Amino acid sequence: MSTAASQRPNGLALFILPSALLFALFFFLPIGLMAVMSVLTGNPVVMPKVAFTMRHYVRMIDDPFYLEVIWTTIRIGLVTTLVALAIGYPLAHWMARIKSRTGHALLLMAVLAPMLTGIVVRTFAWMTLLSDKGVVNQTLMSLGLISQPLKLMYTETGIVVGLVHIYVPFMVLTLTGVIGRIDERLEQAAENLGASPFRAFIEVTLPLSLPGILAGSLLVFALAISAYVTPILLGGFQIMTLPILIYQQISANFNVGFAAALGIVLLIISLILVIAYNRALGLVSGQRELQ
Amino acid sequence: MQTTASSSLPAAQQTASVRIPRPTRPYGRTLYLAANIAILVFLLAPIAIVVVFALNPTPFIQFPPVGVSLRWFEKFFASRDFMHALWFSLEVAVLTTLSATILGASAALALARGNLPGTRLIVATMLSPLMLPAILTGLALFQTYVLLDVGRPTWGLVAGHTLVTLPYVVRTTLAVLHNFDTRLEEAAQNLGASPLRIFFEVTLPLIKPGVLAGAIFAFIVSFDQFPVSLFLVSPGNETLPVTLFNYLKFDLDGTIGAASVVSIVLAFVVVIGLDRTVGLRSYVKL
Amino acid sequence: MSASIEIAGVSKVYDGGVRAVDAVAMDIRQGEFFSLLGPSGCGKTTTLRMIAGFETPSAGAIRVDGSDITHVPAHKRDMGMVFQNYALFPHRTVAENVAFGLRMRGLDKVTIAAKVKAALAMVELSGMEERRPAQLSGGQQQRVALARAIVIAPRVLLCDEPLGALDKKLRQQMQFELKQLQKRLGLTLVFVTHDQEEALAMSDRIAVMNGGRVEQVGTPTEIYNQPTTRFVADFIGDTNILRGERAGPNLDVGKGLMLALPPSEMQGTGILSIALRPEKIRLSPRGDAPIAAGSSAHGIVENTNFLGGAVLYRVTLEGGHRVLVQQPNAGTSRLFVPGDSATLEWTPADLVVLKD
Amino acid sequence: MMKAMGPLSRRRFLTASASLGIGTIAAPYVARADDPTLRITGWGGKWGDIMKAEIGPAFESEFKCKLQTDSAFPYLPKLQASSRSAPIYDVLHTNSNEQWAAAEMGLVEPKIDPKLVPNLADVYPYAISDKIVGVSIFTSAIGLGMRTDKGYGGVTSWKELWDAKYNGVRGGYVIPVNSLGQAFLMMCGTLFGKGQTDLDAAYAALEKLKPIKIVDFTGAMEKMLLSGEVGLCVIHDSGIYRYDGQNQPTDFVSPSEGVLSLEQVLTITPGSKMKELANAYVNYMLRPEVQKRLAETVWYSPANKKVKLDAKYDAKLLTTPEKVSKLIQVDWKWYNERKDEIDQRVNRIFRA
Repeated sequence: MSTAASQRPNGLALFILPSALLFALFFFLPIGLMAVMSVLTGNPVVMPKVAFTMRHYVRMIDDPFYLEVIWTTIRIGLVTTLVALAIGYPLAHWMARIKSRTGHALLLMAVLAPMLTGIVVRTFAWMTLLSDKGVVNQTLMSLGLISQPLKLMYTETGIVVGLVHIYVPFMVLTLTGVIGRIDERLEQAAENLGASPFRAFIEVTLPLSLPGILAGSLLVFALAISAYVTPILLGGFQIMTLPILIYQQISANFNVGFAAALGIVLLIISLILVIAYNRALGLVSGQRELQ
Repeated sequence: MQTTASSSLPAAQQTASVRIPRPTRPYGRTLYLAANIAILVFLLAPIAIVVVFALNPTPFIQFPPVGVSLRWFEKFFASRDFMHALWFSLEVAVLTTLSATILGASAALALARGNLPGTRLIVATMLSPLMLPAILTGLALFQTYVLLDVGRPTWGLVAGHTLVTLPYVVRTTLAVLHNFDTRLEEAAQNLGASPLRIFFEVTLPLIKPGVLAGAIFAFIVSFDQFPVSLFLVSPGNETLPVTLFNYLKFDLDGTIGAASVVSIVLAFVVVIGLDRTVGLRSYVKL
Repeated sequence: MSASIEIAGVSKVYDGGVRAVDAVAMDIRQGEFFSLLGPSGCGKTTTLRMIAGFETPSAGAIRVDGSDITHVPAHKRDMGMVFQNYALFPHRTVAENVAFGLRMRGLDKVTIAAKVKAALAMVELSGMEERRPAQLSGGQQQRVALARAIVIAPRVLLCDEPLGALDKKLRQQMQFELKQLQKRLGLTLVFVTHDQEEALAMSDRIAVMNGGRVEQVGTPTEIYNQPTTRFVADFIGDTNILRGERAGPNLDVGKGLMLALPPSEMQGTGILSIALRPEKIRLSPRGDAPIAAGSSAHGIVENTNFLGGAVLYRVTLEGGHRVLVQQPNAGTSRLFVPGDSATLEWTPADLVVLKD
Repeated sequence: MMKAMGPLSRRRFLTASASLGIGTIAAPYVARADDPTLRITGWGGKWGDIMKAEIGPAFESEFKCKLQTDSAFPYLPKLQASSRSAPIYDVLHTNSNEQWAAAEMGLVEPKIDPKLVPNLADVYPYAISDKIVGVSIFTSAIGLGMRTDKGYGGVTSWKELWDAKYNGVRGGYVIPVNSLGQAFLMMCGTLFGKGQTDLDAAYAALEKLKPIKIVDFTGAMEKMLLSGEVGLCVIHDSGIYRYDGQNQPTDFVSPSEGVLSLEQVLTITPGSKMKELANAYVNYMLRPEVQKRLAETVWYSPANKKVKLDAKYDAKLLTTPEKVSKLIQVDWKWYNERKDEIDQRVNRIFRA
């Protein structure tokens, strides 16, 4: 029954206004300011004389280092997303299907706990675990499995581990919602038709949860490519990502224009991915909206 | 994730008449549980380390720990700075949660029901604060406040936090609204409820799980927000993560572990409190 | 107090030009059990939703007791409605669900409590007050929905396939109870269904709809016995429809079969369809006696369908026409088996001439 | 309208009042409105503790003002974003290289007027040398930190950091963001090339320093040394001495080639509306008793020649002209002009 066929905005559309105002004042204006600063020789807010320049963008194109940094950022984002999906899915499935309410509550607490630990402290905990004298290496060495400490810190692996840990709750909770809505009887129907539980999962649950997979992946990817505390602390500046470079430019080189240009590039990359995601979501699920 | 072993035997190849009992099933179940428990260990190990760190008497992380002491907790609770930062963080998180929840839920309602043109573009825009390194967002906001000559007020910090938490509320609320049976609203209308009453008596209670899930995320993300706060906090009014980060530059001792343990407990109290007061039920969805 | 409803030339056109309801007109009398019957997509639910006020007609008017309510918002129409799948508020208890409409009317708590108690007693759900809809069976949910709709003493009760989700036994019981209740309360009830048996069993009058239009309005007997259109004849019950050209008092349906037309239809020329209900045909073992032209034929039983109280046979006539024949299972005579030769006889007056 | 909502509305009320309660408790401190406010920056840790507990309040009561200390990093970008005529700080306290960057951008006044800050007359020359913008109120010595329990002993030269036996336990800093790292890079030029500005020699030396564990701030290095994650590292003396009396198996090595100077520099912003008070603050921070208290708290070497530290501190800190002469100052102006180029190069060198 589609009354929605009438395309004119109705009274409820007005409810977007407070958010629109928030975005106008606290997002478009500031980011616009940053975008302007990325093509100027100085800060127009506090300096009287500034001129137009493309030098910040030219610098990025001129030196392959920055392209490598962009690629490293995207690569870390992709790997983090894939790993978060791989370990988030089973947990989300368990959470969605667990019968006991207490069990569910405990799982929920366990999933939320990493988010509550505080980004700085949590990353230090990872340093304790992953450093040469850390828990993992000491355990492995005392078990005689390795003789030299594994290099876990200051590598992309370390960053990915740290990022996955922080962002897996976002993946799990997105997926739990979607998997929870999939009628369990569909899996039973598939099993009844002769599919093994694993096969039923692959044939039924997995495709139906695709919107959740995409939504969760998008979120984790977006968060991972814009993270900087974890990459700094676990990568020790030896792995350079865009946000680290931005941080460095702001806090140590005081070159806000270049930092802004880098930020704009990161935002554009992200938005391209969101649009691609929207397309993909439309293709796989016919679902109309982002969730 | 169940019964990986049997996947190599497509069901169609098995004879339809006789169903062979599957010895693989419990095996698959075990694997499924084992995998999940391994994942939980991964999620919780760093938190265990933080607790060890908080209780370890030496001023640096040591493994294995050399003893148990509450000195870092004492130091944390005795510190006026930490206590003030803790309460200030809570204040900001509560205000952020309120504003992000109200704005986000309204926006989601408008997006799902308002017949707005360009809904996809709006949703994508609303997610975009998540995609910018928050330090740049923080600096951009700071620059804007300088431009507007408003200083660094608490509302400015709350606005920044609202900006980066709003996407979560919009997502969770939209998810529930898309699964909403609009006949329930018609039923209420049929029974004589005015549009306003329908909203408060039917729509709102039913989208509550989504709104609440968004609110919880907003609270957690705001409470743990560091990069956006970095430029927006003002002297004397610093949030806990900023205080911790600055503390860390000079004193990397168990106090930050203690602060973290206190934060976890506090955040759980808030989440459980929300559950008890407004009824989280079992649906936290993002 | 129950009301009458007049639907005057109502149409509903959606954006994109889909004409869901096309110039529907009908008068629903006070205290009447009125069914809208038709296949899915025929416009019956849209019509009901326009009566309820969830849709605004593109043309035409809806009047209740003579006053135009076409543009009155749904929540001011004072009509009870039982939704398909009930639309019970999942976040409220049974009692709260039933009390909802009363609260909207600003009644005091004591009155509400009393009315809720009475309504739940009426639908035999006393003691279930504090349960939530999810804790009830389908039949119980249906009763709650019914109680919620009638507790406000509506002028009209609207039901959108209210029994569709119930199993057969329960469904029959609820049909009976709903009918009883409607009679007892003297409710004007508009009932949407796609189940013709249900419509026939319960209604005072039925409007058969197809493609957004009303095909026929009449009592169940009229609809069954004198369908006026080919669609109605086909949709209501099993029937044999034959098409042919008039040849004097007979109809030539081809393949050598001539049917004697009923006395009232002997005049005229041209092409015509007739309907003949399977139970109006008598089936007997083929004898040697010659058959009466126009009201009997020979054929071979192709298959049988045992219905319990009756048996339905598919018979191929000598010329090749296939007809359905239903015989009561009286238990006295031998049942036919496939391959049996048989003689079919009918009364020309039982032929119903259809409009195309 | 809500009359029938019963317990729900009560619960809502409770939730709402709880959040209001939190808001009240955490209401920002209200400054005494009539007192002028001096806006400064300052470190956290022990420095911040004693500033807040003693030295700040004493200044406030003596000069009838309010000190507002921003201790949230980073300071310079905030100053940079604020209006030149209404800067967010009156006095900027950072390390020397940032002060140079600030001075280049016109964010701070390059020199302190000795007429307005009489105590300037008593500081060691290095504290107001041409390598310094404003005045250095303290300095610490950048040298080597060593574990004493691993049999490393006998380290006397910077060059020993390149010894292969420290592979895996060698520690350094992220050069683009850390003063110690930057100073160390200049040291490399001196050690292996023609002098501080011999960048090519420095790059070559850094290349050979790998594998090295690099961190972005000193606190992290202290912990790595304490936990044994590193055995020999670049560090400032304060980072070792502050654990004095805790029997940690660590020691500071003052290399024979000299120690680098890590200055705590104060400057005044040109747009400050509190110039007088700002100068008074700088002067106050150079007072012998203030210098002594801070130096003994955080193990920084005082800039004021007249300061007499207790023996324990005096033995280790740079408190005599002879000791001070071992300090090597970095030409930050020269460095900052090449910072982008250097960053790019070292980012590549240390890329994993």
